[in-house]
Amino acid sequence: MLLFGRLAETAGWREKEVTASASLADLKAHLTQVWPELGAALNGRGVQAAVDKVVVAGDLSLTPDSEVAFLPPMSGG
Amino acid sequence: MLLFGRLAETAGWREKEVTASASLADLKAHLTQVWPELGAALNGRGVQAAVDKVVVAGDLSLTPDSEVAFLPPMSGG
Amino acid sequence: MRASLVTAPFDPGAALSAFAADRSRTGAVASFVGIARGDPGSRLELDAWPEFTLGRIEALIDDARRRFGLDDVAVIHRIGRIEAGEAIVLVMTAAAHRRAALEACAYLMDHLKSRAPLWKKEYAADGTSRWVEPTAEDERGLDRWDA
Amino acid sequence: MRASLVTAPFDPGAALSAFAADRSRTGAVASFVGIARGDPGSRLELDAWPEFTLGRIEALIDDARRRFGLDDVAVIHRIGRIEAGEAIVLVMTAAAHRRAALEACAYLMDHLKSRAPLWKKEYAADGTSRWVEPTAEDERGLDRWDA
Repeated sequence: MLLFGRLAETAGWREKEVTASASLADLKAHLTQVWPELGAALNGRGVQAAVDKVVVAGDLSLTPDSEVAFLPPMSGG
Repeated sequence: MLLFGRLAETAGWREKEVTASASLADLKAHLTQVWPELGAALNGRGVQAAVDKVVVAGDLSLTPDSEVAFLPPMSGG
Repeated sequence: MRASLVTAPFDPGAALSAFAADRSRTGAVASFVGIARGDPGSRLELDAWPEFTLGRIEALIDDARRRFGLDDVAVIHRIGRIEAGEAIVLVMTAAAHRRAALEACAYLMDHLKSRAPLWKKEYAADGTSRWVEPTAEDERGLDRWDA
Repeated sequence: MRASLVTAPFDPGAALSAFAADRSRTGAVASFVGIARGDPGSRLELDAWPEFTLGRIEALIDDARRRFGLDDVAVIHRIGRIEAGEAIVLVMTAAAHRRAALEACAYLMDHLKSRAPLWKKEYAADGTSRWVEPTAEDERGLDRWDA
Protein backbone atom coordinates (compact mmCIF):
# COMPACT_ATOMS: atom_id res chain seq x y z
CA MET A 1 0.00 0.00 0.00
CA LEU A 2 0.93 3.63 -0.58
CA LEU A 3 0.97 6.81 1.47
CA PHE A 4 1.42 10.38 0.22
CA GLY A 5 2.09 13.86 1.55
CA ARG A 6 1.79 14.30 5.29
CA LEU A 7 0.56 10.71 5.74
CA ALA A 8 3.88 9.38 4.42
CA GLU A 9 5.67 11.82 6.69
CA THR A 10 3.66 10.71 9.72
CA ALA A 11 4.24 7.01 9.03
CA GLY A 12 7.89 7.39 8.05
CA TRP A 13 7.33 5.28 4.92
CA ARG A 14 5.64 5.67 1.52
CA GLU A 15 5.18 2.13 0.29
CA LYS A 16 4.83 -1.20 2.05
CA GLU A 17 3.47 -4.68 1.52
CA VAL A 18 1.03 -5.22 4.38
CA THR A 19 -0.83 -8.28 5.64
CA ALA A 20 -3.84 -8.99 3.47
CA SER A 21 -7.04 -7.50 4.88
CA ALA A 22 -10.58 -8.44 3.95
CA SER A 23 -11.72 -4.84 3.69
CA LEU A 24 -10.57 -1.23 3.86
CA ALA A 25 -11.93 -0.99 7.40
CA ASP A 26 -9.90 -4.08 8.41
CA LEU A 27 -6.81 -2.61 6.81
CA LYS A 28 -7.23 0.66 8.71
CA ALA A 29 -7.70 -1.24 11.95
CA HIS A 30 -4.53 -3.20 11.26
CA LEU A 31 -2.54 -0.04 10.41
CA THR A 32 -3.82 1.67 13.55
CA GLN A 33 -2.59 -1.23 15.67
CA VAL A 34 0.93 -1.16 14.20
CA TRP A 35 1.27 2.65 13.61
CA PRO A 36 -1.16 4.38 15.99
CA GLU A 37 -0.18 7.86 14.81
CA LEU A 38 -0.83 6.94 11.18
CA GLY A 39 -4.15 5.37 12.17
CA ALA A 40 -5.26 8.66 13.74
CA ALA A 41 -4.12 10.60 10.66
CA LEU A 42 -6.04 8.26 8.32
CA ASN A 43 -9.25 9.20 10.11
CA GLY A 44 -8.43 12.92 9.79
CA ARG A 45 -10.50 15.37 7.79
CA GLY A 46 -10.33 15.06 4.03
CA VAL A 47 -8.28 11.85 3.84
CA GLN A 48 -9.41 9.66 0.94
CA ALA A 49 -8.65 6.07 0.03
CA ALA A 50 -7.97 4.85 -3.50
CA VAL A 51 -8.21 1.17 -4.36
CA ASP A 52 -6.54 0.17 -7.63
CA LYS A 53 -6.30 3.88 -8.50
CA VAL A 54 -10.01 4.59 -7.98
CA VAL A 55 -11.01 6.87 -5.13
CA VAL A 56 -13.60 5.08 -3.00
CA ALA A 57 -16.11 6.36 -0.47
CA GLY A 58 -16.97 4.19 2.55
CA ASP A 59 -15.78 0.64 3.07
CA LEU A 60 -14.80 -1.80 0.32
CA SER A 61 -13.72 -5.43 0.33
CA LEU A 62 -10.14 -6.07 -0.73
CA THR A 63 -8.32 -8.94 -2.40
CA PRO A 64 -4.72 -9.92 -1.61
CA ASP A 65 -3.50 -8.02 -4.67
CA SER A 66 -5.55 -4.85 -4.18
CA GLU A 67 -3.40 -1.73 -4.38
CA VAL A 68 -4.52 0.62 -1.61
CA ALA A 69 -3.40 4.24 -1.30
CA PHE A 70 -4.30 6.85 1.29
CA LEU A 71 -4.46 10.43 0.06
CA PRO A 72 -4.41 13.49 2.31
CA PRO A 73 -6.22 16.68 1.16
CA MET A 74 -4.85 17.65 -2.24
CA SER A 75 -2.98 20.88 -2.87
CA GLY A 76 -1.75 21.29 -6.43
CA GLY A 77 -1.54 24.31 -8.67
CA MET B 1 -6.60 67.11 -39.58
CA LEU B 2 -6.48 63.33 -39.46
CA LEU B 3 -8.66 60.45 -40.61
CA PHE B 4 -8.37 56.79 -39.67
CA GLY B 5 -9.71 53.42 -40.74
CA ARG B 6 -12.63 53.46 -43.13
CA LEU B 7 -12.87 57.27 -42.97
CA ALA B 8 -9.40 57.59 -44.49
CA GLU B 9 -10.38 55.04 -47.10
CA THR B 10 -13.57 56.92 -47.96
CA ALA B 11 -11.76 60.27 -48.25
CA GLY B 12 -8.75 58.89 -50.07
CA TRP B 13 -6.39 60.73 -47.67
CA ARG B 14 -5.27 60.40 -44.05
CA GLU B 15 -3.84 63.80 -43.21
CA LYS B 16 -4.49 67.30 -44.55
CA GLU B 17 -4.15 70.93 -43.58
CA VAL B 18 -7.65 72.34 -43.95
CA THR B 19 -9.02 75.89 -43.88
CA ALA B 20 -9.35 77.09 -40.32
CA SER B 21 -12.86 76.58 -38.92
CA ALA B 22 -14.37 78.28 -35.87
CA SER B 23 -15.84 75.06 -34.52
CA LEU B 24 -16.08 71.33 -35.08
CA ALA B 25 -19.52 71.80 -36.62
CA ASP B 26 -18.11 74.35 -39.07
CA LEU B 27 -15.26 72.02 -39.95
CA LYS B 28 -17.68 69.16 -40.65
CA ALA B 29 -19.78 71.46 -42.85
CA HIS B 30 -16.67 72.47 -44.74
CA LEU B 31 -15.55 68.87 -45.20
CA THR B 32 -19.01 67.83 -46.38
CA GLN B 33 -18.94 70.55 -49.02
CA VAL B 34 -15.58 69.46 -50.42
CA TRP B 35 -15.88 65.66 -49.85
CA PRO B 36 -19.60 64.84 -49.68
CA GLU B 37 -18.99 61.12 -49.19
CA LEU B 38 -16.67 61.79 -46.25
CA GLY B 39 -19.22 64.23 -44.81
CA ALA B 40 -21.86 61.49 -44.80
CA ALA B 41 -19.43 59.03 -43.21
CA LEU B 42 -18.51 61.51 -40.44
CA ASN B 43 -22.16 61.57 -39.37
CA GLY B 44 -22.31 57.77 -39.36
CA ARG B 45 -22.92 55.69 -36.26
CA GLY B 46 -20.10 55.57 -33.72
CA VAL B 47 -17.80 58.15 -35.33
CA GLN B 48 -15.97 60.23 -32.70
CA ALA B 49 -13.94 63.41 -32.96
CA ALA B 50 -10.71 64.03 -31.06
CA VAL B 51 -9.35 67.55 -30.64
CA ASP B 52 -5.72 67.77 -29.59
CA LYS B 53 -5.86 64.04 -28.77
CA VAL B 54 -8.89 64.33 -26.48
CA VAL B 55 -12.13 62.67 -27.58
CA VAL B 56 -14.91 65.25 -27.45
CA ALA B 57 -18.68 64.92 -27.38
CA GLY B 58 -20.83 67.53 -29.16
CA ASP B 59 -19.51 70.72 -30.69
CA LEU B 60 -16.33 72.53 -29.68
CA SER B 61 -14.71 75.78 -30.81
CA LEU B 62 -11.40 75.38 -32.62
CA THR B 63 -8.29 77.52 -32.99
CA PRO B 64 -6.19 77.65 -36.17
CA ASP B 65 -3.70 75.22 -34.67
CA SER B 66 -6.20 72.72 -33.26
CA GLU B 67 -5.39 69.15 -34.29
CA VAL B 68 -8.65 67.47 -35.23
CA ALA B 69 -9.03 63.73 -35.87
CA PHE B 70 -12.10 61.71 -36.80
CA LEU B 71 -12.22 58.18 -35.46
CA PRO B 72 -14.53 55.45 -36.78
CA PRO B 73 -15.74 52.71 -34.38
CA MET B 74 -12.68 51.10 -32.83
CA SER B 75 -11.78 47.44 -33.35
CA GLY B 76 -8.58 46.37 -31.66
CA GLY B 77 -7.61 43.16 -29.89
CA MET C 1 6.37 51.54 -20.76
CA ARG C 2 4.02 48.62 -20.40
CA ALA C 3 2.22 49.14 -23.73
CA SER C 4 3.83 48.70 -27.09
CA LEU C 5 2.73 48.78 -30.71
CA VAL C 6 4.83 46.67 -33.05
CA THR C 7 4.84 46.41 -36.82
CA ALA C 8 6.65 43.07 -37.15
CA PRO C 9 5.63 39.58 -36.01
CA PHE C 10 6.53 38.86 -32.39
CA ASP C 11 6.76 35.70 -30.29
CA PRO C 12 4.25 35.79 -27.41
CA GLY C 13 6.19 33.09 -25.59
CA ALA C 14 9.43 35.08 -25.56
CA ALA C 15 7.53 38.03 -24.10
CA LEU C 16 5.95 35.79 -21.46
CA SER C 17 9.31 34.32 -20.46
CA ALA C 18 10.61 37.82 -19.73
CA PHE C 19 7.40 38.92 -17.99
CA ALA C 20 7.16 35.83 -15.74
CA ALA C 21 10.78 36.01 -14.58
CA ASP C 22 11.51 37.27 -11.05
CA ARG C 23 7.93 36.97 -9.85
CA SER C 24 8.66 35.32 -6.50
CA ARG C 25 6.67 38.15 -4.82
CA THR C 26 3.70 37.78 -7.15
CA GLY C 27 2.69 34.19 -7.69
CA ALA C 28 0.15 34.49 -10.51
CA VAL C 29 0.79 35.41 -14.14
CA ALA C 30 -1.98 35.22 -16.74
CA SER C 31 -1.81 35.92 -20.43
CA PHE C 32 -4.04 36.14 -23.44
CA VAL C 33 -2.93 35.94 -27.09
CA GLY C 34 -5.28 36.97 -29.89
CA ILE C 35 -4.29 35.35 -33.17
CA ALA C 36 -5.31 36.33 -36.71
CA ARG C 37 -7.78 33.71 -37.84
CA GLY C 38 -8.30 32.73 -41.43
CA ASP C 39 -7.26 30.67 -44.39
CA PRO C 40 -3.67 30.82 -45.64
CA GLY C 41 -3.36 33.97 -47.69
CA SER C 42 -5.89 35.93 -45.67
CA ARG C 43 -4.64 38.83 -43.57
CA LEU C 44 -5.53 41.86 -41.47
CA GLU C 45 -4.49 45.47 -41.73
CA LEU C 46 -4.57 47.35 -38.44
CA ASP C 47 -4.70 51.12 -38.66
CA ALA C 48 -3.58 53.11 -35.61
CA TRP C 49 -2.66 56.62 -34.50
CA PRO C 50 0.38 55.44 -32.61
CA GLU C 51 0.99 58.29 -30.15
CA PHE C 52 -2.72 58.50 -29.30
CA THR C 53 -3.36 54.74 -29.37
CA LEU C 54 -0.49 54.07 -26.97
CA GLY C 55 -1.77 56.66 -24.50
CA ARG C 56 -5.23 55.12 -24.53
CA ILE C 57 -3.90 51.61 -24.02
CA GLU C 58 -1.76 52.87 -21.14
CA ALA C 59 -4.86 54.44 -19.58
CA LEU C 60 -6.64 51.06 -19.88
CA ILE C 61 -3.65 49.41 -18.22
CA ASP C 62 -3.84 51.89 -15.33
CA ASP C 63 -7.57 51.17 -14.93
CA ALA C 64 -6.95 47.43 -14.86
CA ARG C 65 -4.04 47.74 -12.46
CA ARG C 66 -6.16 49.67 -9.94
CA ARG C 67 -9.33 47.65 -10.41
CA PHE C 68 -7.69 44.24 -9.97
CA GLY C 69 -4.79 45.22 -7.69
CA LEU C 70 -2.23 44.03 -10.21
CA ASP C 71 1.51 44.07 -9.61
CA ASP C 72 2.26 44.45 -13.29
CA VAL C 73 0.67 44.48 -16.75
CA ALA C 74 2.00 44.48 -20.29
CA VAL C 75 0.23 44.78 -23.62
CA ILE C 76 1.87 44.22 -27.01
CA HIS C 77 -0.31 45.05 -30.02
CA ARG C 78 0.55 44.53 -33.66
CA ILE C 79 -0.32 47.27 -36.14
CA GLY C 80 -0.03 47.26 -39.91
CA ARG C 81 -0.21 44.08 -41.95
CA ILE C 82 -0.79 40.80 -40.08
CA GLU C 83 -0.93 37.40 -41.77
CA ALA C 84 -3.30 34.60 -40.71
CA GLY C 85 -1.84 32.70 -37.76
CA GLU C 86 0.25 35.60 -36.44
CA ALA C 87 -0.33 37.04 -32.96
CA ILE C 88 -2.30 40.30 -33.04
CA VAL C 89 -2.23 41.10 -29.35
CA LEU C 90 -0.66 39.80 -26.16
CA VAL C 91 -1.92 40.84 -22.73
CA MET C 92 0.01 39.73 -19.61
CA THR C 93 -0.91 40.38 -15.98
CA ALA C 94 0.84 39.62 -12.69
CA ALA C 95 -1.00 39.52 -9.37
CA ALA C 96 -1.00 37.87 -5.98
CA HIS C 97 -4.23 36.02 -6.81
CA ARG C 98 -4.99 33.90 -9.82
CA ARG C 99 -8.53 35.17 -10.26
CA ALA C 100 -7.39 38.82 -10.38
CA ALA C 101 -4.75 38.00 -12.98
CA LEU C 102 -7.20 36.12 -15.24
CA GLU C 103 -10.07 38.59 -14.83
CA ALA C 104 -7.78 41.47 -15.66
CA CYS C 105 -6.85 39.78 -18.96
CA ALA C 106 -10.56 39.49 -19.80
CA TYR C 107 -11.12 43.15 -18.81
CA LEU C 108 -8.25 44.39 -20.94
CA MET C 109 -9.25 42.34 -23.97
CA ASP C 110 -12.90 43.46 -23.71
CA HIS C 111 -11.75 47.09 -23.67
CA LEU C 112 -9.11 46.72 -26.37
CA LYS C 113 -11.81 45.31 -28.67
CA SER C 114 -13.86 48.50 -28.79
CA ARG C 115 -12.16 51.17 -26.66
CA ALA C 116 -8.65 51.24 -28.08
CA PRO C 117 -8.08 53.46 -31.14
CA LEU C 118 -7.28 50.70 -33.60
CA TRP C 119 -9.10 49.95 -36.84
CA LYS C 120 -9.03 46.49 -38.30
CA LYS C 121 -9.66 45.52 -41.89
CA GLU C 122 -9.93 41.87 -42.91
CA TYR C 123 -8.67 40.74 -46.31
CA ALA C 124 -9.82 37.28 -47.36
CA ALA C 125 -7.58 35.08 -49.47
CA ASP C 126 -9.78 35.90 -52.51
CA GLY C 127 -8.98 39.61 -52.16
CA THR C 128 -12.34 40.75 -50.74
CA SER C 129 -12.10 42.95 -47.67
CA ARG C 130 -14.21 44.50 -44.93
CA TRP C 131 -13.72 46.85 -41.99
CA VAL C 132 -14.39 45.18 -38.64
CA GLU C 133 -16.63 47.04 -36.22
CA PRO C 134 -17.54 46.13 -32.64
CA THR C 135 -20.42 43.68 -32.46
CA ALA C 136 -23.38 43.70 -30.07
CA GLU C 137 -21.56 40.87 -28.29
CA ASP C 138 -18.49 43.07 -27.83
CA GLU C 139 -20.69 45.73 -26.24
CA ARG C 140 -22.33 43.18 -23.94
CA GLY C 141 -18.83 42.05 -22.98
CA LEU C 142 -18.11 45.59 -21.79
CA ASP C 143 -21.40 45.94 -19.87
CA ARG C 144 -20.25 43.15 -17.61
CA TRP C 145 -17.61 45.46 -16.09
CA ASP C 146 -20.01 48.29 -15.26
CA ALA C 147 -21.74 46.43 -12.43
CA MET D 1 -0.51 13.75 -24.04
CA ARG D 2 -1.68 17.18 -22.95
CA ALA D 3 -0.71 16.78 -19.29
CA SER D 4 2.84 16.45 -18.07
CA LEU D 5 4.61 16.27 -14.74
CA VAL D 6 8.16 17.54 -14.76
CA THR D 7 10.87 17.41 -12.12
CA ALA D 8 13.14 20.16 -13.51
CA PRO D 9 12.51 23.90 -13.97
CA PHE D 10 10.76 24.73 -17.24
CA ASP D 11 10.24 27.93 -19.22
CA PRO D 12 6.51 28.77 -19.49
CA GLY D 13 7.23 31.08 -22.42
CA ALA D 14 8.88 28.36 -24.48
CA ALA D 15 5.86 26.15 -23.89
CA LEU D 16 3.50 28.97 -24.87
CA SER D 17 5.42 29.65 -28.10
CA ALA D 18 4.93 26.04 -29.15
CA PHE D 19 1.30 25.96 -28.03
CA ALA D 20 0.32 29.22 -29.77
CA ALA D 21 1.89 28.26 -33.12
CA ASP D 22 -0.40 27.23 -35.99
CA ARG D 23 -3.57 28.52 -34.38
CA SER D 24 -5.01 30.29 -37.43
CA ARG D 25 -8.20 28.23 -36.94
CA THR D 26 -8.48 29.08 -33.26
CA GLY D 27 -7.89 32.73 -32.53
CA ALA D 28 -7.71 32.77 -28.74
CA VAL D 29 -4.97 31.35 -26.50
CA ALA D 30 -4.98 31.95 -22.76
CA SER D 31 -2.45 30.85 -20.19
CA PHE D 32 -1.89 30.88 -16.47
CA VAL D 33 1.43 30.42 -14.68
CA GLY D 34 1.56 29.72 -10.96
CA ILE D 35 4.92 30.70 -9.49
CA ALA D 36 6.45 29.64 -6.16
CA ARG D 37 6.23 32.69 -3.92
CA GLY D 38 8.63 33.37 -1.11
CA ASP D 39 11.91 34.80 0.06
CA PRO D 40 15.14 33.64 -1.54
CA GLY D 41 16.00 30.30 0.02
CA SER D 42 12.41 29.25 0.54
CA ARG D 43 11.07 26.37 -1.52
CA LEU D 44 8.26 23.89 -2.07
CA GLU D 45 8.25 20.13 -2.24
CA LEU D 46 5.43 18.66 -4.31
CA ASP D 47 4.58 15.05 -3.67
CA ALA D 48 2.71 13.17 -6.41
CA TRP D 49 1.68 9.68 -7.45
CA PRO D 50 2.69 10.26 -11.05
CA GLU D 51 0.70 7.62 -12.93
CA PHE D 52 -2.44 8.42 -10.92
CA THR D 53 -1.90 12.19 -10.81
CA LEU D 54 -1.49 12.37 -14.60
CA GLY D 55 -4.70 10.44 -15.18
CA ARG D 56 -6.63 12.79 -12.89
CA ILE D 57 -5.22 15.88 -14.56
CA GLU D 58 -6.11 14.43 -17.96
CA ALA D 59 -9.66 13.86 -16.74
CA LEU D 60 -9.83 17.52 -15.64
CA ILE D 61 -8.57 18.54 -19.07
CA ASP D 62 -11.32 16.49 -20.74
CA ASP D 63 -13.92 18.15 -18.49
CA ALA D 64 -12.64 21.61 -19.36
CA ARG D 65 -12.44 20.84 -23.06
CA ARG D 66 -16.08 19.76 -23.16
CA ARG D 67 -17.38 22.45 -20.83
CA PHE D 68 -15.75 25.37 -22.65
CA GLY D 69 -15.64 23.95 -26.18
CA LEU D 70 -11.86 24.21 -26.29
CA ASP D 71 -9.78 23.31 -29.32
CA ASP D 72 -6.80 22.38 -27.22
CA VAL D 73 -5.47 22.37 -23.65
CA ALA D 74 -2.10 21.67 -22.06
CA VAL D 75 -1.04 21.47 -18.43
CA ILE D 76 2.56 21.26 -17.24
CA HIS D 77 2.99 20.70 -13.50
CA ARG D 78 6.25 20.60 -11.57
CA ILE D 79 6.72 17.92 -8.93
CA GLY D 80 9.56 17.49 -6.45
CA ARG D 81 11.63 20.39 -5.22
CA ILE D 82 10.74 23.88 -6.47
CA GLU D 83 12.67 27.03 -5.53
CA ALA D 84 11.02 30.42 -4.92
CA GLY D 85 10.41 32.17 -8.24
CA GLU D 86 10.18 29.00 -10.32
CA ALA D 87 7.01 28.11 -12.22
CA ILE D 88 4.93 25.45 -10.46
CA VAL D 89 2.20 25.03 -13.03
CA LEU D 90 1.35 26.24 -16.53
CA VAL D 91 -2.15 25.91 -17.98
CA MET D 92 -2.76 26.82 -21.63
CA THR D 93 -6.06 26.79 -23.51
CA ALA D 94 -7.00 27.44 -27.14
CA ALA D 95 -10.52 28.33 -28.23
CA ALA D 96 -12.48 30.27 -30.80
CA HIS D 97 -13.61 32.77 -28.15
CA ARG D 98 -11.50 34.70 -25.70
CA ARG D 99 -13.88 34.30 -22.78
CA ALA D 100 -13.95 30.49 -23.12
CA ALA D 101 -10.15 30.35 -23.20
CA LEU D 102 -9.74 32.53 -20.09
CA GLU D 103 -12.58 30.92 -18.11
CA ALA D 104 -11.16 27.48 -18.84
CA CYS D 105 -7.82 28.54 -17.32
CA ALA D 106 -9.66 29.64 -14.16
CA TYR D 107 -11.63 26.37 -14.08
CA LEU D 108 -8.52 24.24 -14.47
CA MET D 109 -6.57 26.15 -11.82
CA ASP D 110 -9.48 26.00 -9.35
CA HIS D 111 -9.63 22.23 -9.80
CA LEU D 112 -5.87 21.65 -9.76
CA LYS D 113 -5.73 23.44 -6.39
CA SER D 114 -7.80 20.85 -4.56
CA ARG D 115 -8.82 18.08 -6.96
CA ALA D 116 -5.48 16.99 -8.40
CA PRO D 117 -3.52 14.39 -6.40
CA LEU D 118 -0.59 16.61 -5.50
CA TRP D 119 0.65 17.44 -2.01
CA LYS D 120 2.56 20.61 -1.38
CA LYS D 121 4.89 21.33 1.49
CA GLU D 122 6.31 24.82 2.03
CA TYR D 123 9.81 25.24 3.44
CA ALA D 124 10.61 28.75 4.63
CA ALA D 125 14.15 30.10 4.35
CA ASP D 126 14.58 29.54 8.13
CA GLY D 127 13.96 25.80 7.70
CA THR D 128 10.43 25.66 9.15
CA SER D 129 7.90 23.82 7.04
CA ARG D 130 4.20 23.12 6.72
CA TRP D 131 1.89 21.03 4.54
CA VAL D 132 -0.49 23.15 2.47
CA GLU D 133 -4.14 22.16 2.51
CA PRO D 134 -7.03 23.62 0.49
CA THR D 135 -8.49 26.71 2.13
CA ALA D 136 -12.15 27.67 2.49
CA GLU D 137 -11.47 30.14 -0.33
CA ASP D 138 -10.27 27.31 -2.57
CA GLU D 139 -13.51 25.44 -1.89
CA ARG D 140 -15.60 28.53 -2.63
CA GLY D 141 -13.64 28.88 -5.88
CA LEU D 142 -14.84 25.41 -6.87
CA ASP D 143 -18.48 26.08 -5.87
CA ARG D 144 -18.60 28.73 -8.58
CA TRP D 145 -18.46 26.02 -11.25
CA ASP D 146 -21.35 23.97 -9.86
CA ALA D 147 -24.04 26.49 -10.82
